[in-house]
Amino acid sequence: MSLEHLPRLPQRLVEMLLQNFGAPEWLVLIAGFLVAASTVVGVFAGGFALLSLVERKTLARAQNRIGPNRAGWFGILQPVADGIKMLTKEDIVPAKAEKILHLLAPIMIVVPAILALGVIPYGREWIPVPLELGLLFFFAVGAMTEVSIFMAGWASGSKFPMLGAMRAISQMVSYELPLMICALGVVMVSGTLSLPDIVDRQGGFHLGFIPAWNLFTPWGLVAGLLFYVCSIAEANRCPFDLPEGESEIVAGHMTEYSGFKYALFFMGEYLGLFAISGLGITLFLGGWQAPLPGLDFVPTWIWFFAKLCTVIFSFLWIRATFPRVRIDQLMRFAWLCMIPMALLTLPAAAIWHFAGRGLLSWVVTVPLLLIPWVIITVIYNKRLAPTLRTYRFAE
Amino acid sequence: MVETLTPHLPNLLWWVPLLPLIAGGIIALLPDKHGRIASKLAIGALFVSCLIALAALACSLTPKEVEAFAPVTWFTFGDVALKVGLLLDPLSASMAAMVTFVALWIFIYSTGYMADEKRFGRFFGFLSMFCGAMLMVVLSNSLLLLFMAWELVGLASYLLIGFYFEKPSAAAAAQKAFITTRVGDMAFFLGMIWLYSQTGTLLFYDGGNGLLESGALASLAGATTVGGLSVSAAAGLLLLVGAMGKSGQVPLHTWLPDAMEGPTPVSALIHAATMVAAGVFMVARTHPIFANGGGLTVPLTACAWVGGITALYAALVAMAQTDFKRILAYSTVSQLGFMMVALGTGGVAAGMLHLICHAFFKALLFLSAGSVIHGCHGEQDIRKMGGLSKPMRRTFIAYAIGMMALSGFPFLFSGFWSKEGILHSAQTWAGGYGPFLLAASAALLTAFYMTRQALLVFFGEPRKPGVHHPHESPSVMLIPLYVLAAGAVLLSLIATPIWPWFEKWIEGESAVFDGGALSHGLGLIALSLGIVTVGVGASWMIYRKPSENSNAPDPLAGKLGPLWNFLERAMGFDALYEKAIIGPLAFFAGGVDMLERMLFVPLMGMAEGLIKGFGRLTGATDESGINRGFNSLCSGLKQRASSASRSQSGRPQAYLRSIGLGMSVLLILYFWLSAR
Amino acid sequence: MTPLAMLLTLSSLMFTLGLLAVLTRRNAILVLVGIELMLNAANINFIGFWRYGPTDPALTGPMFVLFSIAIAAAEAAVGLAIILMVFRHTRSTDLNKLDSLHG
Amino acid sequence: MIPLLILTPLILLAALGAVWKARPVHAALLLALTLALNAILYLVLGADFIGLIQFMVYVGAVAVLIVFSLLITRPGDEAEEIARRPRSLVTGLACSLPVLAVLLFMVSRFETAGSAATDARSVSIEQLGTTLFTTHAPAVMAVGVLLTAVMIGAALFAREPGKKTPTPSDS
Repeated sequence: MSLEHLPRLPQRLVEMLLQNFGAPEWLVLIAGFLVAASTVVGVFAGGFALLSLVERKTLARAQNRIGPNRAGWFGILQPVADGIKMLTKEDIVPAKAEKILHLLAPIMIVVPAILALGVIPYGREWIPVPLELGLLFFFAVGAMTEVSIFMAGWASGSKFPMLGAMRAISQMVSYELPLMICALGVVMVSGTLSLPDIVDRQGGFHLGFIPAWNLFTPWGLVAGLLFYVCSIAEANRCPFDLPEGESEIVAGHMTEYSGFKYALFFMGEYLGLFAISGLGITLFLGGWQAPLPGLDFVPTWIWFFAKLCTVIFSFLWIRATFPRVRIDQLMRFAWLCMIPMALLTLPAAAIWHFAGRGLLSWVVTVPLLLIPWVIITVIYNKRLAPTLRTYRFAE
Repeated sequence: MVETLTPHLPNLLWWVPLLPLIAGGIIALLPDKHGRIASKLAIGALFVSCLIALAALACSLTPKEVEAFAPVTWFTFGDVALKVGLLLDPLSASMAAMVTFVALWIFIYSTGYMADEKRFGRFFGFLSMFCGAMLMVVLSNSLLLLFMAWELVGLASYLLIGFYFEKPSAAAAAQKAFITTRVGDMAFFLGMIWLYSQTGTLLFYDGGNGLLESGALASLAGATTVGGLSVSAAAGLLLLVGAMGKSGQVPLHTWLPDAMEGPTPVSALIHAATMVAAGVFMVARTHPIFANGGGLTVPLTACAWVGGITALYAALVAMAQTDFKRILAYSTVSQLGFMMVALGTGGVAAGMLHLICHAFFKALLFLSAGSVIHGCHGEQDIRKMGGLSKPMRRTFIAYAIGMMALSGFPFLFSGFWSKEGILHSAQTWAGGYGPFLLAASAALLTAFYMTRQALLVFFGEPRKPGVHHPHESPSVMLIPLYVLAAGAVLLSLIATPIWPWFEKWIEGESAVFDGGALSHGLGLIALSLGIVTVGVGASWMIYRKPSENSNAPDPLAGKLGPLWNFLERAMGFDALYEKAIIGPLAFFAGGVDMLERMLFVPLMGMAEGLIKGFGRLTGATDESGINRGFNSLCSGLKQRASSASRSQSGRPQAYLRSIGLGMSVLLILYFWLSAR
Repeated sequence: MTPLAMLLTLSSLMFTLGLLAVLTRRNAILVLVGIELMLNAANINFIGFWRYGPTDPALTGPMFVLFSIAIAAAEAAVGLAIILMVFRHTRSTDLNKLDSLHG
Repeated sequence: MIPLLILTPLILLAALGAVWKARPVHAALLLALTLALNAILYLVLGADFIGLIQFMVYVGAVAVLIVFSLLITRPGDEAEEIARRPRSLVTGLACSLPVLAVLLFMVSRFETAGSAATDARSVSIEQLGTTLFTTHAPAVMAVGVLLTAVMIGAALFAREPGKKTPTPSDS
């Protein structure tokens, strides 16, 4: 058993153990599944704890601060301290809240994120649930998030959560559209909805050293960039973190939550971030494929997590750099820039698929995407760009 | 060039009618404010189709077999396929060229004439559709396609005559035109169906199987129907009625004089190139059916007599009119009568020659009339004009050419030769002298009333000085006039008996120059000359010195007395229709109305309404009684209705529930019954 | 009870429930909810017949459901847009108050 | 059969709740639940693609849309709804129960006719796509046109009448 199979080790162990004790077949199967699932959940729960620390540290560096440094060595135990604090806090439920929905909402935010994490291929041998319709499944469970956010906002029986939920839903619906359209281009070229297959199609190298990832095609570049922007918005991260813009609506749909439920929301959000980044890596960055030839000795899942770390770090960097946008700018950007460009990647992908992947496709698809890109940029900068706001009574 | 073009004709020819139709469709989608674009689009489309039509004309100059393009199977029911197609023979080629050419200049003229019009674009859309439909009539190789396009022509004419639909008279005129022609169309339709049931085809030429080819004609002649008429004669009569409706023959002519309620270019188009020509053209196209059986067939005789009567009637009426355009309108009716006479007595060629010549000079006359009216700020009464030859010299010259062509001034003008041809064929007709005499007197009167019009409008002194400041029209309106005037003159070159190129071409022969031909018809030419001289001279004698007062009665009015009034009212045709058709209809409608009230009122339990109903029966003329009865009936109805309407709650779910309950009851009933 | 009969019963009951909502709910949006229920009841039938009926290479059952879902989405979008417009005019989505067409 | 036995009552309960709950938001959320359970039913029956699509469209779009409109329109008190309930329920049941009776009658008749293939069946995405774009291609185009029209129409409807889309300087 090589390092490649390391993540499946717990599952194998449990299965072998049970078989030794003469457990029936179905029990072995279910237990194996459970362990495989808990592996994923465990890895990403740990990732969540780590990320919460790394995020604070990174932001602190960007803002010329030190960041958490009290608990443990360089503050390494900060997540543990946070967790203990959250768990021991009083769980406050507002009097006007809908009790059941108020309880259900944070749970229902974590569940789809975990479900979505289950279909992503992390390594050649590490695919928790190899579904034929993996991509569709990912989006289908992702659709549940909106309902749960609404539940959170509405069940709190308060004004800010409601406003935050409405913002969140409109934002997520608007950005889900270009997100799916970008993914469709990949589906068209790969000819499959299965995520492991999509990764397989991105194996190999052009000219011996350029990886054959979807990102390194004209349509894939555009779709990947759009996907990246959309995933920031889907994950409600800065600069699109309007639903919880603390300067305007306290904490959005999480305002009336405290203690462990609040932590669940955070966990759901970070798991969602992992999931959408993982999907982006799978679709455009070649999944677990190595970035250069001759690096095959490294276990594939290490490549995946290296890519994941890079992408997540870029998210942190963006958060530290860009100011928050306004809700009307956000919506206009989605409907007037993202969706048209995303729609254009579809014909480009179709040409790529049917006209072969040679020079002809490049000659056709590059102008097809570049010219509208320039036009949309120019129009956006001229007519639609956010103008300086003047406040009449602010002087 | 002809050789290279010929193979492409079947494809190109479709574009002749389709281009204006498509342009019309596009214009219909344009907002009104884009009128300029619409006019350019319409003129451009028509220009291209004019070019194609002229090319087609060039291709058909060499005498050859009839070329039928029937490639399109329109639809199939059972094993019967209905085909439509186009046809190119001298008849259709000359008509198509004439229609596109004349209409093109009318379009151009319209851009000037309608310049201030708010619905400018819409106007051109209608015009385009009108022209396209007419071209389809002309080029069609199928009686069905012809009929469809024919109806489209009717629709477009309705829209255009009623273009100023805010004006009640225009709206009424449009309806009148539509309904009157509908009478004819009904007969046409019946005739068409009859022909189809007899022969099983509606294509004109179809490689020996067509309607106008020997096989079908023989079967038509063989079958007889009521009164010993052959089917072809009966169907021909029906078609003739259709043509009478479209071409304004007595007694279905009354719409045509009213049709000038539309804008003047429309009148020009209707009277010259499109609408009325359709009827004559249709008779010419189906002439083999009319002439089927040889000799003096019933439909041809009818055609000749109808034409003759129309010619004389309209000429008489035109004498007594005072409206500039109305005179021209009646002259059109009269000239259409001539064409019918020609078709009835002489054959296609003479009639078509007159049709084409007439199209040119009648368009010219109407356009100059428009120019005059435009210059006189909308005045149409010739008694109020006068002395316009000086301020509107250029219009006057154009008008004079058209007027002389229409009156048949000798030698130089096309109208003389074409009319002479008609008189010639009428004179030599085997069916008697009736149509000839009618036509000859109509020709005399034509010269008379046209001279009268010219004298009253352009000579003498202005009779209303200070009121009008006549001005010359812009050149966009004048250039079409001169182009058409040139056509009116030049056409005479191909129509003289010395070199009767046109007639021979239509008949499929080649013409030879024959100076001697003139001498054969010398007597008739002398007669024509005499007719024109007498007509013009008499008019000159009477109207040379028109009265200064615009309200003074016509000099002839005193001499003719009540007869003049009779003529002025167009021999009372409208009044007759009012009494004979509308009266009984109104009476019948009143009866139906009364019946309804009598049945309705007791049903509503209104004893009061019942009494009023009896009161209405006994004192039918008592206006106030009727009114009061009606009011109380209404209020009673309203009361009952408001109590009944309470069930209409306006709530969708209440309706849904009633529907659901009803459904349930029905279902239960159904199962109960089926279970028993 | 065969599975198919069970599905058919389920869809009948669901359809009736949808009908009940359409007939009794006063809020226009909830009427739309009822309509969605009825549509879904029909979809269950299609899937059920496809699953337990004779083999159909044209996949009529799933296809019909697919199109029905697309059309339901369109219907919901337009329906809700109309309701929002009505709401903007009358400040109410209560169907009983929208009776300006009453007699 | 066992999953069916579990799912059927759940679906019915959720649907009943969607119909019965007086508070509109509860009804809408229960509708979402019903539709999600329906999606699971499709998955159980072997129509994976349809199930996931159902989940995506109904739960992700339609239910959210309904909930969103509820938030915008802010329906009033449910006390009145409850007060009026007995009356409307009578007529409602009077209409819907016969329909139910007829439907159930037909179902029972159908069963006596009897036909049940019980072999497991599933539809692959490839098969579905091929059929969709060959046999049903016209329908796909028609739906495409429909959806485009609906998008434009809904945008037009939802726009504030007589008001331009706001530009940033307006705010």
